Amino acid sequence: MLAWLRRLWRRDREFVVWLAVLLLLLLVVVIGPSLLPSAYVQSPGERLQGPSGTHLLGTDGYGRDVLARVVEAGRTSLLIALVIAALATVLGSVIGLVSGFYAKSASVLMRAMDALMAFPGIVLSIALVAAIGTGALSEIVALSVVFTPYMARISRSRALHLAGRGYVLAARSAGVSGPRILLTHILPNALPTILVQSLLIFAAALLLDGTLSFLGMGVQPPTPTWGNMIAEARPYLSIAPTFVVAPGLAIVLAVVTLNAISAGLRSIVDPRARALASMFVMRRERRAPRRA
Amino acid sequence: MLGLILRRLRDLAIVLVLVGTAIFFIVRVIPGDAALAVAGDQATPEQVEAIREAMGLNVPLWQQYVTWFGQLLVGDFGTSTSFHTPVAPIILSHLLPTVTLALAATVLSIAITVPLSIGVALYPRNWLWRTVNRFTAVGIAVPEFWLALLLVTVFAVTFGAVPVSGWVNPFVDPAAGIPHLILPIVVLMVGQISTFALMLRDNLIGEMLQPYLRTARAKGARERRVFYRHALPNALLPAVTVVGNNLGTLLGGIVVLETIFVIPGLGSLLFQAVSTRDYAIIQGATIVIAIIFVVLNFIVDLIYLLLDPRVRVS
Amino acid sequence: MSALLRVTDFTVEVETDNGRLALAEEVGFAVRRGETLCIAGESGSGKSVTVLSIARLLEFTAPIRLSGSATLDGIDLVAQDQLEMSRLRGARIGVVFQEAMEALNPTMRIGAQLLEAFRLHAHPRRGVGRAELDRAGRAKALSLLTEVGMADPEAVMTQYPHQLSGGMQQRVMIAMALVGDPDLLIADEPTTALDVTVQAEILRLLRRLQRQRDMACVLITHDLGIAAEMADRIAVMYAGEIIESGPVEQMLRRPQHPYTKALLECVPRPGVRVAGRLRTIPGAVPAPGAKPPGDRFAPRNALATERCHTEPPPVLVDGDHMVRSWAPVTEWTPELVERLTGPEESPVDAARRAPGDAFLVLEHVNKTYARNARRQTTRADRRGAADVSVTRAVMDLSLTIRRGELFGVVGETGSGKSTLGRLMLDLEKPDPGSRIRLGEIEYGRRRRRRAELELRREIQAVFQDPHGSIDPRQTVAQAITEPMRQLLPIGRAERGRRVLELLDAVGLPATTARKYASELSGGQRQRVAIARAIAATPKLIVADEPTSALDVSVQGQIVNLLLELQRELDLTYVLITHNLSLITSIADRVGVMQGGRLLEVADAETLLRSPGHEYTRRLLESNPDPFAPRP
Amino acid sequence: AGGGSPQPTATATTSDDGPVSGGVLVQTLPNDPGTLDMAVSTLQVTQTMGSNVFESLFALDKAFQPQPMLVDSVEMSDDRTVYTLGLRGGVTFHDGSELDSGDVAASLERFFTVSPSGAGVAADVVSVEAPDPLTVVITLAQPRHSLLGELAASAALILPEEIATAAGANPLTGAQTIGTGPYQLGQYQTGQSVTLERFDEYSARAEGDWGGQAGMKHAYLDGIEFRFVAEDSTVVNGLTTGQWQMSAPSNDQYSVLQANPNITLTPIAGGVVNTVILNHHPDSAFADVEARRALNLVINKEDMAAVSGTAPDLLTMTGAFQAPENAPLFSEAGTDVYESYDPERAKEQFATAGVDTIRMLVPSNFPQMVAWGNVLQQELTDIGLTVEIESYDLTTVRAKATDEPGSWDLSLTFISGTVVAPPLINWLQQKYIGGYQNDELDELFAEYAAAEDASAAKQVVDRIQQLVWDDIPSIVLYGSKQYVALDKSVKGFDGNFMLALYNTWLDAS
Ligand SMILES: Nc1ncnc2c1ncn2[C@@H]1O[C@H](COP(=O)(O)OP(=O)(O)OP(=O)(O)O)[C@@H](O)[C@H]1O
Ligand SMILES: Nc1ncnc2c1ncn2[C@@H]1O[C@H](COP(=O)(O)OP(=O)(O)OP(=O)(O)O)[C@@H](O)[C@H]1O
Ligand SMILES: [Mg+2]
Ligand SMILES: [Mg+2]
Repeated sequence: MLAWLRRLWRRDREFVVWLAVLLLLLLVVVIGPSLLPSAYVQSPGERLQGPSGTHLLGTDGYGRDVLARVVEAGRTSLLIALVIAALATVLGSVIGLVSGFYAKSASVLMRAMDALMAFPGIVLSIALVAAIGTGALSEIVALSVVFTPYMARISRSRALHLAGRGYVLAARSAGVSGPRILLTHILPNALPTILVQSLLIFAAALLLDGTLSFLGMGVQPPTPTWGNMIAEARPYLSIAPTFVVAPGLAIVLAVVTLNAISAGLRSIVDPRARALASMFVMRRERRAPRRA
Repeated sequence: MLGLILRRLRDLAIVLVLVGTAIFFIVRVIPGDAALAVAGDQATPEQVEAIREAMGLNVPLWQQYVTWFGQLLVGDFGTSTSFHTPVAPIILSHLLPTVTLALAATVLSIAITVPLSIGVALYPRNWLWRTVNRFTAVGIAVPEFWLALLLVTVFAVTFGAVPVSGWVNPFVDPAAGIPHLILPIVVLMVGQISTFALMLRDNLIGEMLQPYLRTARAKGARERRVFYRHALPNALLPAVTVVGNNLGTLLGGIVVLETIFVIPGLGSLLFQAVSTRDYAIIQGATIVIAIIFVVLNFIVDLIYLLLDPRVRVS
Repeated sequence: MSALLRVTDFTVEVETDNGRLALAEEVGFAVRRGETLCIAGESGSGKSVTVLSIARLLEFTAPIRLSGSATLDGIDLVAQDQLEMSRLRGARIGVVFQEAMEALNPTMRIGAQLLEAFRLHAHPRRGVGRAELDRAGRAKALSLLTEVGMADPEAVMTQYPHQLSGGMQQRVMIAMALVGDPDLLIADEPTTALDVTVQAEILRLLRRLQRQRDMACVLITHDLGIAAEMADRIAVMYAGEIIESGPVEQMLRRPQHPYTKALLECVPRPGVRVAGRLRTIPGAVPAPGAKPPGDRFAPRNALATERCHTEPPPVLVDGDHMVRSWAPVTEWTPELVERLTGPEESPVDAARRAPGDAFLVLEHVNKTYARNARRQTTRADRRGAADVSVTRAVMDLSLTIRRGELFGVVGETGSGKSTLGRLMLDLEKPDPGSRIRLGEIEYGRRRRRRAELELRREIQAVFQDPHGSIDPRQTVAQAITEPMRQLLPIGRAERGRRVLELLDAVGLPATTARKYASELSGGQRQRVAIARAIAATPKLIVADEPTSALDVSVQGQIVNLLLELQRELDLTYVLITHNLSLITSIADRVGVMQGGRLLEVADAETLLRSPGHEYTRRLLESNPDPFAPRP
Repeated sequence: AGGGSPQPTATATTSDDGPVSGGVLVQTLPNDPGTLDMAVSTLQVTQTMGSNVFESLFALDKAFQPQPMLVDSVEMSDDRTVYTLGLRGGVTFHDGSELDSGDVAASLERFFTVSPSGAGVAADVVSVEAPDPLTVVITLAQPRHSLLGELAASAALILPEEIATAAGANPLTGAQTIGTGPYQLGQYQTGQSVTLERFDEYSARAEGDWGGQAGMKHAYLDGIEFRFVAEDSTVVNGLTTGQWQMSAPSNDQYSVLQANPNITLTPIAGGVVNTVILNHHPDSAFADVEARRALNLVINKEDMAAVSGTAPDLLTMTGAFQAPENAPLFSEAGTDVYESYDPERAKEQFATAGVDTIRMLVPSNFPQMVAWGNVLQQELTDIGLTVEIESYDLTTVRAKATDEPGSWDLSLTFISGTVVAPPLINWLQQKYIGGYQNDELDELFAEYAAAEDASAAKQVVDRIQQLVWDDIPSIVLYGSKQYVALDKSVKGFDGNFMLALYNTWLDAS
């Protein structure tokens, strides 16, 4: 593990740094609430105070500690986005891999995926949430539906590609059944791609969760999410700007981190991407050639 | 080529029918209806029922579906329960702001992204490269609504440089209209530019590794020519499709920004309709958004087809 | 007479994360006008790196450092800046690259690409307007296209690269290299991706042009047959060094370096029937980072002395001939050759393998593909291609494979060889009306899993691509176990034991079992693939180009392994290949395919002596053979 | 094409301090009801717009007493069952037609069928007759003390006869928006804005000192534009940058805006009564009066008020079901119950009532309701109850409450503190989502209707208020006033509870 990390560090410092940031984020979100004041206990007498020693980021409209709420919101938002990413990944990759491997039989599914992709994500999720009601569960359902097609598309093209590889043909000649090939050959080899994509979905879900919560269609207060905190904070933008700025920055940080890790992972998985990243392109022609 | 277009059109039609059906039923599941929405808090169930009947909302669901779909086929989106007029013209009148924003943001973003990415690809690892890379990483991660709030506070409220919100048709009254557009477009552009720049940079660098550039050099072409005449056009070609792929995000962003900036576009129409439970409008607006999305994607693909001989001539 | 291009002490190094790495070292050679130098050697030996660095083309895509000198007509190319080089390239140096499809700009018309080449060096002079220049360029392009053998140059001018066949693309590449009337033509494996018949035409074309224009030509190839046909002089590269160079006659007939000799011996000779084994070189080409200290070839050289292993050998020059060795061999005896490349059993009569009864029977087999179905993953196709026309990959093919024979299938690219293989393996469903039967098992009728497994126990496969043939996420042991688990009624422990047996049988150490594909060389992977194929004790093995991605020296090892296994396990083979020399030297019967049809089936000798079909005759004629008498 | 941000430009040229004519005032409203029809739509936004356009036979003055508006004379028979109303002559509708008794009869007919308050009146009405063009005779089955007040309701608006019949229960469309008010509908851009224009043929009453909605109305403004802006911060930003001149921002903005010298804050007359609605469905926790009392004990009304962000000067900490300014209906009976606060006892009472879970339906449109919900949740959780919150927009809350009547225990609302009769308080009605039914209350309502005069009526009101705090159909949290924020150029606005803009003008200086 340590050796692996060291190797990684030598290969791609930035990636390791982002990994550390993610770990830190998770750590803060997991153990933070037990160190900070309660994110829920209201003290209407201490509403909308600016940053101070006791309340590092001030208090909100109920006199709750904003920092504690940002951390608690991180817990909710990250968890929800994670569950969404997980669901979309599982659903999407099953649909994609199956329809890619049995190329002919499954175009119906992909047509349905196309139809889903014809809605801009936010519009589809608004419609779905409006229909099935607000709350964490509905949001998870709605956003999973939104993101599944993206995963399906990626994993399908991956499966199409893998289905022609020699080892798949060899497995078929060895009498391995279709489902088993999917499980033992296609899935493991598509996994890196799926993982990269699922991290992107994680990040995108975080953003969309922010937007939905902001529009009041996500998780409902008093449970904080970054999005609904910003919505709650809107009226106070001029009085207590930290209240708006903090959760927004948290979203940006989390999304940047996830995207960076996804990109780093991609460059590990796909060496070409790495070659691209480290390419140097145009050279000065009027320079004396380098001699050894 | 023609057959290809026809097949795409057929697929498009299938997708739109699915979209329409889906949205019809999704909308009906939303609790509450137009009668309840207009009656308000003081009304009694009898009164709501009376209004419901007057609005024709107590017809069986399947009957509503059949009627609606039949009308849709002849371009009739039905009648709005809150506007009391046919939906099609309403949607049409709300189309302009949305389309203006989408086009302006896209065109401006491209205009900025292309030279920027060229700079980045030409002189990698210098300050520009680092700045752009950081900007794109953050730009993709910033929630539009949040950025909008901050920019409004800083530029509109504090400095009063631009209006806080609202919409004036910039084609009728540019002097008043354009300032209203500045903030929403800037917010949209942040995301757009980041996405485009990232794609274009990857495309360009990928293209710079292509063997045919070696051929060009072997012919005696200088780097400038190799880059501008060979690598750049070929890198820009597939980037066209990025514009299409990103359209969903863009439209989504516009929908949210319209509510923040009080712009009478499709997005705010949709929100308004959800709160008044105006089914005809919700359905119409969603379908139109889906159509815009699908059709523009189709057009983008078509442009790509036309531009790229690899696909065009086969 | 002084050389046009003189390369001395030319070293190419690349900067890597782990420091500098020499890719080519102390290379030296000279080419005169009107002369062709062939640089031959196995893959990875540094051929491309050397010549592309001479043209100074490599440094755009890799952090390269050069030393030594390469003078073109007195100009030291290594000392020029790229601005100066861009004046030389195209005008004095023309380059033809390997994959023409990739080397041409896909979005520019052929005409535009040729015109560009012209304009880059034809400067408008006083009195000559731009329009006039363009007209001149057009005329030049058209005449060149005609010169390289285009039937309708006007039409070609308006086409895009992907609309042309591979051969035509390569002709365009050549025309483009000639636009500036260069003195030196560099061609990096210009025919590798082409069919032999097309290859022969391109080579003839190159030779003609070179003679007519009195160009100096540096031709890279890994095929000594091509070198034999084209070269005035041959330089053989190994692990970044030129180990021997000299006039073609001497190089082919009296090579002094063991490697040159071994390389020649490895090439199967068409018509010389091998029943025992092919000659091979043990081991594999070392990677740039892992070059042995002394003579680079010493570890694979059975004749190597102690000194060869430890000290770099001297360069011995004798007139036109150069050899880098401690112990050049001037007189090759059969014993020496045998020590170097292994024993070759005496040619046995083809009848040695008595034909058995009918085993695999194909009757009126057809296979039609919807065109483009294969490119489903590309964007354009996802969007639904309208072109519904079909490809008939296999057409009305009837064939009987007999028990115990080695049946070869040859044919050009796209002739349907692989499709036939997949049909035989029941990995693909033939069109209705086709009948395929293996022993008692009818292919189309099997529905149940038991019947399926029954078939799989009989027939197994080895595929071409050594990179794709083993799942990168599986260990070698897992890969080999897979068919056993499915097809053999044996337990875990038994399977584990058998894995080791099989590894031993294919000549791999037991430690290989725990390795992953990425840790193996191409030849080792193919050995694993073979072990997997024989794991479930099949009777018939279909091998689709099992050696075409491998170097000649390794190719022999794999073929020997196949032959050995056939003897031991009593196997029947269907061997698909495009290598005519190879197949005629080992197959009992050969089927020739073209455009989905099976043109003829004959035993190897008959085929060579009196080909029954015009196409077969052309194939045989085009087949490059270093042992054929020089024209 | 949209209207942009027209800077109010006063065109008139009169003196410095007096009213000036001209200019367009832009007022923001949080949402678009889709109609100005105050009969069908009971929403506050509808009233705000409609009150400039429509008039009723009577109107409430600043003391919330009915005064004649379209009528000139009222005669009541001795048994208080026959009212003969003489209409004012020379009143014209916006479409140019003249008001006559036929219009009134048809409009009242519509009022009786569509409006919630009309339905109450209808129960007592025997006939509405129009013996001659300027006389309307209303015959009742029994005396009804609140009749004139009820006829003063905005829902009892008077329309031309054809329109009243044609519209029926449908909300009025733009073309049907024809009233007798000082402003007429210009353009209705659904979802965006509504513009009103001055109605030049408006015939005003002469009484200048009645206040409220009653008496003389003068349209100084050339026009009024209502802009629909949902977002509170946008509303405030627009106000501060002068994009609009009048808005009703959320409570929290009060102190911010107060500090802004360019903005005047005006409390709105009357006020609202903030209430926890209790569900009386058998499946509800609050079907049991013990649980209702327990809930009252656990609610800290001060905290509720604080968390709503309402400025102290706008608060009235009373448990009355109507605002203090609505003197005829304001009663302090039962204050002791309202003021009692004892979580410990509440805990015991909940236990005896066997209640351990409370299901809340919280409308998400109103920040203060969300806030109450949050505080209430905490208070209940603190005494060991489980609280399940569901939060939806108002329409959904209503739909859920009606469609699944047993699925919730409490919800939140605020009601107008200025209704004209106790039966109009929605949470006292059986038909309301809470489904409260109490025979004693029905008798009191009957007594109220039969009351001979104001003081008799007031006594009944006191008894009703007492009953409310004894049986607790719903829990009044506190009373508060709403406020509007006005640009300092807005002059003459009296804070009338409809936010009607006649008698208001824009001062250019
Ligand atoms: N940019 C680079 N960085 C590091 N190693 C390189 C680079 N380019 C080439 N090499 C290595 O240099 C060695 C020689 O490569 P080269 O392409 O010259 O071989 P070749 O003789 O042309 O073989 P082939 O027949 O496969 O074309 C190979 O091992 C290759 O992996
Ligand atoms: N899965 C497929 N879908 C569509 N067309 C196919 C498919 N497989 C093969 N073809 C087409 O069938 C023809 C025969 O292909 P096949 O791969 O059998 O040729 P081959 O003789 O093996 O060629 P090569 O020497 O290049 O391997 C080609 O034109 C090819 O494009
Ligand atoms: Mg090479
Ligand atoms: Mg093949």
